[in-house]
Amino acid sequence: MSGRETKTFVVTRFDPDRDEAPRTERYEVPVRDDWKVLDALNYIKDEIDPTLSHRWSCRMAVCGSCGMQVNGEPKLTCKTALREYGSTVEVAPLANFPVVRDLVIEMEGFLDKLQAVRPWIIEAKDAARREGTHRQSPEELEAFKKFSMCINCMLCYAACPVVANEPDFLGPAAIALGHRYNQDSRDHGAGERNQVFRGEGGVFACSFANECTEVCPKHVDPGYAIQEAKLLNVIDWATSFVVPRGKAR
Amino acid sequence: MKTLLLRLEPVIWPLFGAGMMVAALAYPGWLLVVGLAEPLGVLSPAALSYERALGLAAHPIGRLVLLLVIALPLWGGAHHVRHVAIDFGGIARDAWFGSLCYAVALAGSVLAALAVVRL
Amino acid sequence: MSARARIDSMRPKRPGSTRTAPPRMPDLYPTRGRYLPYIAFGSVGLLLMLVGFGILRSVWVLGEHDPAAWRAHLSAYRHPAYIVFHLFAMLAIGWFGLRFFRLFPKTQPPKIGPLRSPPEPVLLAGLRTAFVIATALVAAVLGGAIG
Amino acid sequence: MIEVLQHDVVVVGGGGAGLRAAIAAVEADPRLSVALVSKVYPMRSHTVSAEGGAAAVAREDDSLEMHAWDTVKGSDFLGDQDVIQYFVEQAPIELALLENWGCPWSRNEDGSVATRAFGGMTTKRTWFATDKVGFHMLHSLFQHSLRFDRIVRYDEHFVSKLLVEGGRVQGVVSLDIRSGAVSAILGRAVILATGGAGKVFPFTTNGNIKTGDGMALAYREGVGLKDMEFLQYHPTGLPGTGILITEASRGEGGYLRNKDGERFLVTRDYGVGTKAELGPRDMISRAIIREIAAGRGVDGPYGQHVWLDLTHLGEDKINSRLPFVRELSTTYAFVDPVHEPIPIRPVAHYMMGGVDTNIDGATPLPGLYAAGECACVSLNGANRLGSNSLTECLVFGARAGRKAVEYALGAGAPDEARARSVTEAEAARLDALRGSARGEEKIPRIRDEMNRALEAGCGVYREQASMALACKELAILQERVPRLRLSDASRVFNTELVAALELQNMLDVAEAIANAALARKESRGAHACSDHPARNDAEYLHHSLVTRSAEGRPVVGRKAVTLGIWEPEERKY
Repeated sequence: MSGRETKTFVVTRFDPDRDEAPRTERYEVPVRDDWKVLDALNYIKDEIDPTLSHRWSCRMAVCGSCGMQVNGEPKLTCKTALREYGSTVEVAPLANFPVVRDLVIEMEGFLDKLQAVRPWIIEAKDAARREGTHRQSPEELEAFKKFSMCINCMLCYAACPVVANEPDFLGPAAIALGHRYNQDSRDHGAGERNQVFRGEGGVFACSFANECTEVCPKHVDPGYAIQEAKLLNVIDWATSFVVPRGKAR
Repeated sequence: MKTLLLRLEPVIWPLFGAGMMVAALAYPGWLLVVGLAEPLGVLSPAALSYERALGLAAHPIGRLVLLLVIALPLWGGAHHVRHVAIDFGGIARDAWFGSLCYAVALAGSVLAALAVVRL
Repeated sequence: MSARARIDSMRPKRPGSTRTAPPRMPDLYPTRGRYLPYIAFGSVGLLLMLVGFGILRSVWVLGEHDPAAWRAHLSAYRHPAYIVFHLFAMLAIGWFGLRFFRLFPKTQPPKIGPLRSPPEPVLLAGLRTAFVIATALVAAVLGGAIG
Repeated sequence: MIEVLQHDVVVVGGGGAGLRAAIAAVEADPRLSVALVSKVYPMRSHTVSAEGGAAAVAREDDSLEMHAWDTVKGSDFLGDQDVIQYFVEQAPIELALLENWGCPWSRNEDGSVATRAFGGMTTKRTWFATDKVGFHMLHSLFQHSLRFDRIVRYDEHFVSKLLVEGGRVQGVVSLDIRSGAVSAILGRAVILATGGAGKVFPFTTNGNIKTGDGMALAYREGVGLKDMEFLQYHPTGLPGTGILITEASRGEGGYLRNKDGERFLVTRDYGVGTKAELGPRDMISRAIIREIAAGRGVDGPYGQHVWLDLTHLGEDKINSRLPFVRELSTTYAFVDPVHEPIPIRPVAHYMMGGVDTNIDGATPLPGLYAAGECACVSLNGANRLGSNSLTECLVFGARAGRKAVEYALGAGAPDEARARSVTEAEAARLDALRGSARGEEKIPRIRDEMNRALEAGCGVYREQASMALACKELAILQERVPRLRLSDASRVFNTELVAALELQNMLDVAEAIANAALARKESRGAHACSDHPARNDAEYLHHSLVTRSAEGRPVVGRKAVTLGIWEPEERKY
């Protein structure tokens, strides 16, 4: 291959059928200059060790399945250029998650939290059957657009200290998604969602380390979403004494 | 206890925010003067003399400012301490430890009110 | 390998169909990388309480209405331990304040009802100038320059 | 012990079409239980990477008839005109529904949904959400589907076989990738929505999961694959990675330039007329290949390419309208489109062909339905217009869902005993395949040879000789597959076993493509033959239909095109 440099990949391996606990293996990989970490993992699978298991699909940082710890930091391996790393690269499964096998983590816990924030448009109780589309100004769209860019890659869960210490914390992505719907001018479910946001492991469990925003590959800024949700929930809680349980937003 | 803490969160969080803001704005100045300048003798002796200090403190605005400057940062500090404890794997004991922190802040706030009233 | 996380971290409601390896803590947690300033920021909370109670004690002594007690109270602060602590507290709380100002705009939604929040850089600059003015004012008042 | 799970309708594939079909099924009859079986979590489906937009009539200066005509003309008159008529009528309804479910469509100042220009479309009718339409559509659909507890999801389950009994479909055999367990998921109707098969090509915009599983499942049960020779090459893909640079970049005013900076689509006649960069995809792809062949291409690490120039659009327009294009070019081509042109070349993108279905999404096999890129309801004929595909997933996903429910309500209960025995046999086959260290063939070797054979045989320009060679090479590869060597014997998350099953699916689809292409001795839409450059309506105005013979060999037949009010005419822009 054209002048390919070799890098050593220290990859965490775990197979419940064989291993009592995770172990690491070293692979020497001839890498191309424009390769990402994922290209190297696929080279290992094809050419060196076909038993390596990892999730990936789109290879263009939009499907969110290839999140892993690269040199200790949660990254999308399809977007992480090997140019930025030295001769040794450590690849491990995402932190804070149970590991199913090799670099594959257990995702069901994340989906439970996603479901809990009711991430769908909740029509007003008396809404007539709608014909055609809502009117929504570019400004109304701007209020939630950033929070709708989440690709569910879970890097924010791997970086969040509260996720590490408080198992029932909803977590950055789920709160950002719930907040996305609360801020959508077409939605009327803020009252329902705020009950969840003020419940066990809700928005106030967040101690604002802002790591989620630092590691988010899609600039969703979940840290901002959670603080916004906190303030709006304080207002919603306060107004709930003044205004009987009516329009919550 | 946990549910009580949960229900109080929407009250505690604004206090926490206000406490940080007040501390950030007021404490450096206070520490500079009372903690450093005065003990090192840099100030003119009259600055923190008993008469002047009492005059400033006993003034209605002085009383209110002192109450806020003492009480709010206590709540800010309590919330921070509670969360650092959780960060070090303390979620299991958070029910009582968190309550203890806020109890201390509450006690401090009550004492502050008394202190300001008896000036 | 980083430290082991809680065994039930990100555990699903319905247990998975195969044995899983326990979760690991984020590698740099808690005292490396960006986690260190986060933990330090939280720990300054203890300082806030200590200084808060310190001010309370000063006001309490003032409330004794006994000039001698007040003078003794002030002179006690001349002890080197106090001076070192107060110096450290001032620097720590100053750093704490500046970091808090960077986080504060994040709590402002674009609009609260009719009110529109100022853009982040403007808010940040405003907070920093407020910090300088407030510190100067407090120092001036306590130091005898004003009032 | 084989687990048998009972449902009324089984949807295979969790992308745009699959999710829409599942939602339509539970909305059609809330008593029904719908199984959504997908080999990846639904939000990873390849719908997520669609960028450009979804077409539907929205403006006053537009009409259903114009949208229909554009589609018929774009399809080079091979699209069934009754299907196209139904499609254009339903399109605005479906996109409005998606808007009600929360899809963040980009907006005009007055709050109405904005539309933009797209290749081959006479007016602006492509709804968009900046340049991540597929992503927003998929997530809106997935999040909307979370509210229905009647939709039971089987995530990361790989369907390896259809259960066919008494001449009708009664469920699927599914491998739980997580645990390695094989189970039967029964249903009185099955809807295939597994997407296209781009990975049969070496250089494709498609993700790793696009291996034509649904097409192969149907093909192996005797269902024909229609119009498989029509493979759309998207003009603008990044060399090396094959990542798609959306056509919207040209819709927003981007230019294509050769090595001398010349806008060859304007200065030379490539049949796109005044439309230039906004001509249909097949014509622009051919124009680029001919520019490169004429020596006016640019050399790069991955072969020749041309330039897509956005520098004159300005940073603000790029950031507001094409943020994802900027992110992709800087991350994967190491080029910032605001300041430098992007290297691009034609890349295998979309399959017009697929499982043969009628307007209801029903295949000739009772109880089996298909929708989306996996199906060929024949909306797109010989060439699809950009932004029709996402809308097709919604329109025909919904229709397949409703029609499958109608059929399921009338159909008898599945034969559980038969299903159990067939599933046990399939489980044994998979167990034998897992970690079968006996053979000597390696998956990546066969995959690379398949890719090379198809690239040479069925590229942008094709010849009888190159297509015949591809057919022969693929037939040999089919014989080598049983001697595959698998070294991962673990039951848990065995991605090597999944890759082996996907390889078999890809080979079946690849053979169908090559043989169908060989049989069509004319040039039409995306199928361009240098030795048969003219379109021959007299002999070839029909669909191709590839079915599997008893010995497992592809047999190419025909199927009539449903013409309508428009007579075939020369396709000029």
